[in-house]
Amino acid sequence: MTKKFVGALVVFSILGGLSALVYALSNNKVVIGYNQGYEPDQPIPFSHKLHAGQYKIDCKYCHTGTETSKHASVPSLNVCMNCHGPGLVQKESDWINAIREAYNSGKSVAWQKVHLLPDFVRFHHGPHIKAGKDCTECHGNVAEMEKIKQVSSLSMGWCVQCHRQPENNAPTNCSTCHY
Amino acid sequence: MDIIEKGIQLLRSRGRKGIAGIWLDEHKLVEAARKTRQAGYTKFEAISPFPLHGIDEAMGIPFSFIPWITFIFGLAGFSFGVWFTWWTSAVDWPVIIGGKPMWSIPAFVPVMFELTILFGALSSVGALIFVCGLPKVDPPVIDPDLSSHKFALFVPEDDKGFNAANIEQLFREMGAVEVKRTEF
Amino acid sequence: METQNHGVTNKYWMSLEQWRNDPEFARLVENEFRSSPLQSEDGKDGWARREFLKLMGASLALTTFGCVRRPAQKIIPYAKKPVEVTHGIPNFYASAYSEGYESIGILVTTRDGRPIKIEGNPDHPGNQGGTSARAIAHILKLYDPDRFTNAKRNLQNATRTNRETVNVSWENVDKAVVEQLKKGKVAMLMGTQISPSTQALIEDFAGATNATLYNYDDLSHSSFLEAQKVCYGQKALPRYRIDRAKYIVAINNDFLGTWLTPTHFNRQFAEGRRAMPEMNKLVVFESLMSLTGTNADRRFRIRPSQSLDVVMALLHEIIVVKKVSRYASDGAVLRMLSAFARNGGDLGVDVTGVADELIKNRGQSLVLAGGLPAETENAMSLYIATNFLNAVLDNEGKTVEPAAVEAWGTQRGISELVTALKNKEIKTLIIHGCNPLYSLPRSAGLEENLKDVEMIIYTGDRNDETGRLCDYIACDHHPLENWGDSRSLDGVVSVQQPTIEPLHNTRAMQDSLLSWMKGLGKGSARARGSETWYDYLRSNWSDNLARNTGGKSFDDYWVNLLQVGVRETPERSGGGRGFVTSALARVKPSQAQSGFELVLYETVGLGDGSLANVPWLQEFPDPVTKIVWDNYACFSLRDAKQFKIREGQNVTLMVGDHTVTVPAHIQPGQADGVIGLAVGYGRKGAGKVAEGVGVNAYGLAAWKDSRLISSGLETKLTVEKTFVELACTQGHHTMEGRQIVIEETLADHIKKPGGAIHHHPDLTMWKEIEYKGNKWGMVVDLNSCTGCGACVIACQSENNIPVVGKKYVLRGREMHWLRIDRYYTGTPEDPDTVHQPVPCMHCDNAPCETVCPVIATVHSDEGTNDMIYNRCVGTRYCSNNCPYKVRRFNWFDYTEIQKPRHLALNPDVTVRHRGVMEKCTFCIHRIRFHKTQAKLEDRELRADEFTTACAQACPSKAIIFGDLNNSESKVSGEFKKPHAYALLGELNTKPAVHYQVKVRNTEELKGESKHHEKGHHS
Amino acid sequence: MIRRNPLILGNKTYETITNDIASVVERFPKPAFFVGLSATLFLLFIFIFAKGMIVTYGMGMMGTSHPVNWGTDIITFVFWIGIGHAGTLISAILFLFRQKWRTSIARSAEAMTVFAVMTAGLFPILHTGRPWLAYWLLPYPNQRGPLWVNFRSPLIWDVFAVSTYATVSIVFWYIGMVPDLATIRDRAKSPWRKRIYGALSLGWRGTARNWNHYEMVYMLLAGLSTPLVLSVHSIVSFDFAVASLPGWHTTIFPPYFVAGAIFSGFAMVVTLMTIFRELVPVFKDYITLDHMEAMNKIIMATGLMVGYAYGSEFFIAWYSGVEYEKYVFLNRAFGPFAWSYWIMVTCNVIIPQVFWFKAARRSIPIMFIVSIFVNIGMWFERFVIVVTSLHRDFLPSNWGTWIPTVWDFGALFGSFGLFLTLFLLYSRVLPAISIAEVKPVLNVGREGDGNGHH
Repeated sequence: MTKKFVGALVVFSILGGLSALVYALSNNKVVIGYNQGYEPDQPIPFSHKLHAGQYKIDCKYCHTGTETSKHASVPSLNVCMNCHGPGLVQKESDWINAIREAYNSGKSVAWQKVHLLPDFVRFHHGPHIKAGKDCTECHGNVAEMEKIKQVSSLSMGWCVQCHRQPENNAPTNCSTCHY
Repeated sequence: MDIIEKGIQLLRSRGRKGIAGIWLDEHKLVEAARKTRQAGYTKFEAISPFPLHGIDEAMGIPFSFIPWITFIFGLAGFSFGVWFTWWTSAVDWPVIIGGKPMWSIPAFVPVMFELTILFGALSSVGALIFVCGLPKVDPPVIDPDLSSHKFALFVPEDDKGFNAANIEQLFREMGAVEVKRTEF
Repeated sequence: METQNHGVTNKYWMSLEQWRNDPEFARLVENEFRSSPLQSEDGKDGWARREFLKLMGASLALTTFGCVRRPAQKIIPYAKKPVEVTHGIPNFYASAYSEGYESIGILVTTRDGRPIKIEGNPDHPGNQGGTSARAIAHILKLYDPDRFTNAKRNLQNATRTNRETVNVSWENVDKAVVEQLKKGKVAMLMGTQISPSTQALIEDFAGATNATLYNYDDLSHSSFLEAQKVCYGQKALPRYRIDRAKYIVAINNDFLGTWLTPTHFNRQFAEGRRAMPEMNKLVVFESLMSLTGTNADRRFRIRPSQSLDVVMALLHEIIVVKKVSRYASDGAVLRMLSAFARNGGDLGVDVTGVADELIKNRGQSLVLAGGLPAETENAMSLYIATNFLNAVLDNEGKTVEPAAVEAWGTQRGISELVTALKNKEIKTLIIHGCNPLYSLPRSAGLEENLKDVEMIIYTGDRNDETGRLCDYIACDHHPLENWGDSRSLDGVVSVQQPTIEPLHNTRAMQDSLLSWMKGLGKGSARARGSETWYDYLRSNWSDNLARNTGGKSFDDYWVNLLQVGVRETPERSGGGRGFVTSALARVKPSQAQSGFELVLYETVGLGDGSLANVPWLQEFPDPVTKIVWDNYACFSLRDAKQFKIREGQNVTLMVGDHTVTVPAHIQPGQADGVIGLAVGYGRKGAGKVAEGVGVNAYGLAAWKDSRLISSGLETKLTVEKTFVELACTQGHHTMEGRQIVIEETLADHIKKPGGAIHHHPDLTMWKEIEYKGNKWGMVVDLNSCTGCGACVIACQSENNIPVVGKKYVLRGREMHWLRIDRYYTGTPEDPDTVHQPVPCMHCDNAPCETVCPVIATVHSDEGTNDMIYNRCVGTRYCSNNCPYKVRRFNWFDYTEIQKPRHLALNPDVTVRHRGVMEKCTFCIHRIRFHKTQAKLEDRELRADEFTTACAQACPSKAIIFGDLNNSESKVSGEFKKPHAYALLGELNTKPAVHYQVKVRNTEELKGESKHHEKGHHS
Repeated sequence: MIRRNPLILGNKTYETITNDIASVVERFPKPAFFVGLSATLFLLFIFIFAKGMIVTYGMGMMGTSHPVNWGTDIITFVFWIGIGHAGTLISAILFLFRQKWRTSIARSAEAMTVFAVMTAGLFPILHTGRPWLAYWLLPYPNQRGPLWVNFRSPLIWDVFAVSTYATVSIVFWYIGMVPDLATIRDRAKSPWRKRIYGALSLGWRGTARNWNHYEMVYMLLAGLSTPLVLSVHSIVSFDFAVASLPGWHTTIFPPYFVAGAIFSGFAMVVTLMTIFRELVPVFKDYITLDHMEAMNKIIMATGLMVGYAYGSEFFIAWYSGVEYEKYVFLNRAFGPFAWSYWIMVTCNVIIPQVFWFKAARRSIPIMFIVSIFVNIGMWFERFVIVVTSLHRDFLPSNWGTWIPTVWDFGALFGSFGLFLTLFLLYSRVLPAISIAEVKPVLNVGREGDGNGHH
């Protein structure tokens, strides 16, 4: 009895483990090795929660390339200066002063890249925005984020599952993204 | 370590007590087996270094059922091949390749065929291992030469109407060079 | 900001000038490159090659291992973003490329402030969007790692042997030069300038310093110009209207490959080819096999010393025998011609037929001669006779138009310079735009007389043959970094504008002249009033060159001009010129030669050799021989057989007392008794790429009567026992009777276009896939294609195609996605030639796709055959199964490119990893870009909205690309024409590339296809 | 009834058979073994070094180029796969045909199969540009969509065929060895040897009921292996036959390849067995001249088939009227690689004709030399197919050539190091002749034998 039980247990646990592995590998929500949840410290603790959440500044105010370019692009310092320029918002903060100094001296800020696609993947923000996708669908609720965090896996399967939805009418050619 | 120990326990064979006769001539053994069977024993075993001609019939061993396993699993392999090539190529992500239809059956035949063979072969071996109770750790050995040039019959004690004296006598009559009480 | 799509409006490229109006601009530009890849902190360019500037002109840095994730990258945005730069979107600038007398309008694609590609400017009436291989490739000279990054001083020994080269600041250069200039006795040795403003500035400078101007070109047209002066009284290059000529005779003249302005000529010639049923006819008399010769409908092989005899025989036949033209009654002319009554007989060529046809095409014919192979000792006679022949044929004013502007004419020749040097009349010499110590034979005596000059200033960008003898290297900008303008032969003036801040601490030659003038406190009012060369240029335009401002202010005019790149009104003058018959007195018979005659020639790839350090051009298969990375002595088949010369066998050529040892190449179609050798090779000090490639053929040229004689040189030949392997990109040179390039005679073509195509019935097991949206396709018109190879280099530039070097080309590993196959038909001694560009065919039934195990090459639903590099495992099965063998494999890691050449990479095209297959993508990145743009603008893709790099570059418009499903697109019509066929159509691969038959304007074809001689299909 | 020669010489008994075969495993090897092993290990080192360098620096180190994208690696792959076929043929097909003489050579032939397939299997992986990604050829669930494989590609068929073949061959070989391993276990003196062989033998006891199932499974495996072995080389031939390349695109390839595989495989068995007989003299009683002669007959028969295929290819090329086909075959015989074609014809068609003479069939030196020639010839057959077809195909502009480098030779000769090392080790640690199978045929052909007629 015990012997059979142990035997059955072994067999079932092997089968179960295999199925779990297959599920894990094929399910696009459970991902391994895609930096999901990456949340690095930035050189300047810019708070999206404050800017996008509390002050409700539109994403595209700073990320200007979103509708036109492949790159949404991180704003240059002159965009910061639109509000934080001399005599404007937050004169006394150390960080703001640091930005102002950098701007005046023409130095750039080296931000940590959070959302990183491999070089062989061509992603264009424009059509996605055009198709009415909200920024949060991929980037998560940035308005709640003190620090930017990679919410989605950005794996190929993650891209494809959305492209496959018939209502999105999106191409699934290999050359849609790889060329 | 515990698990390994348990695993070894699982694979350890539990010997049955019984009586064994040893022959040097396989033809005599086959005759002895026939006699033993005629004496009403059913659970006895013949041990030989190579498969013996006629022993199945002498011992009343039925035709092996393994071909059915092979057939069923071969069929399963084939069906899996059909389904898998169809599902991956035509359903899950159809891609235009060489202007061919998504489910290009002729091109998928080799895969279906190989899966048939693979499933059939592995299932047969699996079945063999299963029915022979393999693998076993240190199975009891009646005589080390039984895998070389000697032949043995073993009647376990729990066989119906086990009578050690009768068996020993039968074995001696049939030309056994040695009869001993042993475990197997 | 006018940064819009390609082909949408004529304002889609922008002008730097627009920013210039912004006072902030200068400051912005200064900062622009602070975070440039050239100056990144750690000196590394990071791992991401696709986007050098991953975000906003940023440099990348790999952070240390053990970080939260790998790979970690940084985003470094601009501190102050220039308003016209949007990361990820290209900017186009209209500019000009000039070389010798050729000026073509170009568009420079820049990404994040880096020029990455040169394309033709469709608004330029001369090249109309086409370019040349060299124009495209000269971008790599910008990123040449061997360029000087600073002004240099060569510390010379007494004998002018370079002791040491040191950096010198521009201030010190200026100080030293101005001091020197004050001593007077200044001379300037200038290459030909076709820039009106630079000409003006140079003349200003000469006036200010009392300098003597001397002119020298590495590829000189001086005798040609001299002949023009003799014949017409005007030293100017006429405007040849090849597009109007129905009958073209070229005598040792490679107008399609190298002569004067081949890009324009290619366009015009192709227009004449396409003008059915009145297609033009090209007859070529030549010694070597030139690109023009390969396009000939009829070709005669002559020795260079016979060039004149051919023209004279034609004149004799036309005037004396056929009594055509008014000269038929001119006794002096008849007398002179009687000496040349050598048609047939000892000329070896019967020109009667050509003469008859010329007579028939009077007024719409054209006779051309010129270029290195025509520059025999008696070249002047040839040119005069040719001019006369055009006059006789009434071509003046029709196919030959006079130039509006004389050739830059105030200078003297190099022999005067040598004389002046000998007389110690020169203390300071400024050399610009030429490389005389490379291209002049020693016998010219320049080098030994230079040592007495106190200071030589050279504006080259490296210590090349000339530079090493000079004291100061005042290194000039690359044209892409500099302002300028140029005037093409058809009188079109274009502006050249910088597209990048200078990469290095170089200075425009013109700025140097201006600052020296300032140092001297002399110069014209304009020079004195100009802070920079740019100011000078602008003021010269405002005063002299602006036309049709249309009431606009000059500022507006100027901005518009920079956007278009071309001044709308060309400088032209109509009417014919009167031929001065007395010029005929200077025609002297050529000496017949019996030994070997050496002919130097210019290759389409390297030209005069100034771009020798550009790897693309070194690995550019010569359009005729298909050999790369070498020059070689070309022999005819008969001579090779007679002297037992095999391909690659070294031969020593001796002209006078100069010898050169060079491998031999056996060239079908070459005249017997002639040896051909290309110039442009054998450079010294030109850089790592050019070093050791080939031999300097100029060394064999003769210097006589102040002229470089490059043809008909009497040569002694010694055959060596050693061999050099010549790297030829083509394995076999005939079609083996297969249906590959299909030719038709003009008569057959008019009767039934495509009648020569043998069609095969297609059987298929499958239902064909339907393409509902776009279906990309291409048509290559073999009749228009001249084989110039601009498409090959355009593709290389567009698609980041690596260069592998001679060693691996020998193994067949060149990487060109688009190659041009060249086949000979007929007898090898005197063949016809065809060119066939072969890109990926994007077959609907692609054999490569079927065999790829990992779905790395698949079809998109737009009919393109996609190669997915990141999925490729590298089995190379696809390449084996490709009937066209267009696939290229990354045998090694080709991504390591010497800096800063990597800046020329196109960020839209993935740089391929070692071990993956690659091939033509139909410029899929352009398809994606334009489809995305259309989507963003809520519109459908327009027909012919964009095209591939090859089609765009093609000067003869032989390649048409577009949407086959769009009935408005040009390609959809051409694709289905009866004379369009699929290459290897019998394999039923259903290519998306169709070829249109090559039409030959002859009675019969030299090579008939044996393809269906057995008639087994029908 | 035809009088047969005895299958086993030297008046053996069951006990002496056991002793003869098992003692090879049990005694410490002679110095000669170590000399041989060092030689093969040296070759193996060359293989590892060559392939290591190629993987590190790129496939460009080998002679493959454009348009000859396949070279030594694929040729050698097909060569070794072909070698493998003889083992399965002997163990499975001859088993089904009740050829009792197979028993004494079946084990080693199967071992040869396993090692040859293992060697072969490395080549398609290592010939790729990015071998570290070769696992992408397996259709496993993944996070790319999931993205599957192209089941239309013959290379995927190869993956399935070769891996199935390797699996089934190993299982077949191993199952056949289980009773013998039990024999060695039972004879073992040292506890470690007992433990190791005990584990390897799976605790086999040799009861009649087990033998009953065992024989059934053995027959089933033989029955499954037979179509499998035919399919494997057919599928390998599809790599070529399915392509559109002239010289590859032929329907005759499957039977032609199978015949060639058997041909080369038997040649390799003969090569190995002639050496084996000399190294272990007692095996001469088991692997007799009769065995060798039977194999030589098969070599000759398959050699004739291969020769027929060569001829028919030419005929079809001419008869088809396809200009590309015609050219390819003329080019094979008279083009720049004609030498390889004539090496192939000489080695595969002409030399085996000596086996028409009985004396030659029974002469160990002659058969050894012939078998070596056949091996060389069969390598060149694949060379001819791969290289000469590729180097001149449809468009003459693409024509090119193939120039081997030192790394090609390293990969080719090194692969023998892998194969021979494995085979040498096998010959000392596993019973090289099937003890349990030889015993039932002990009396075949013996005087006064009553059981030999089965």
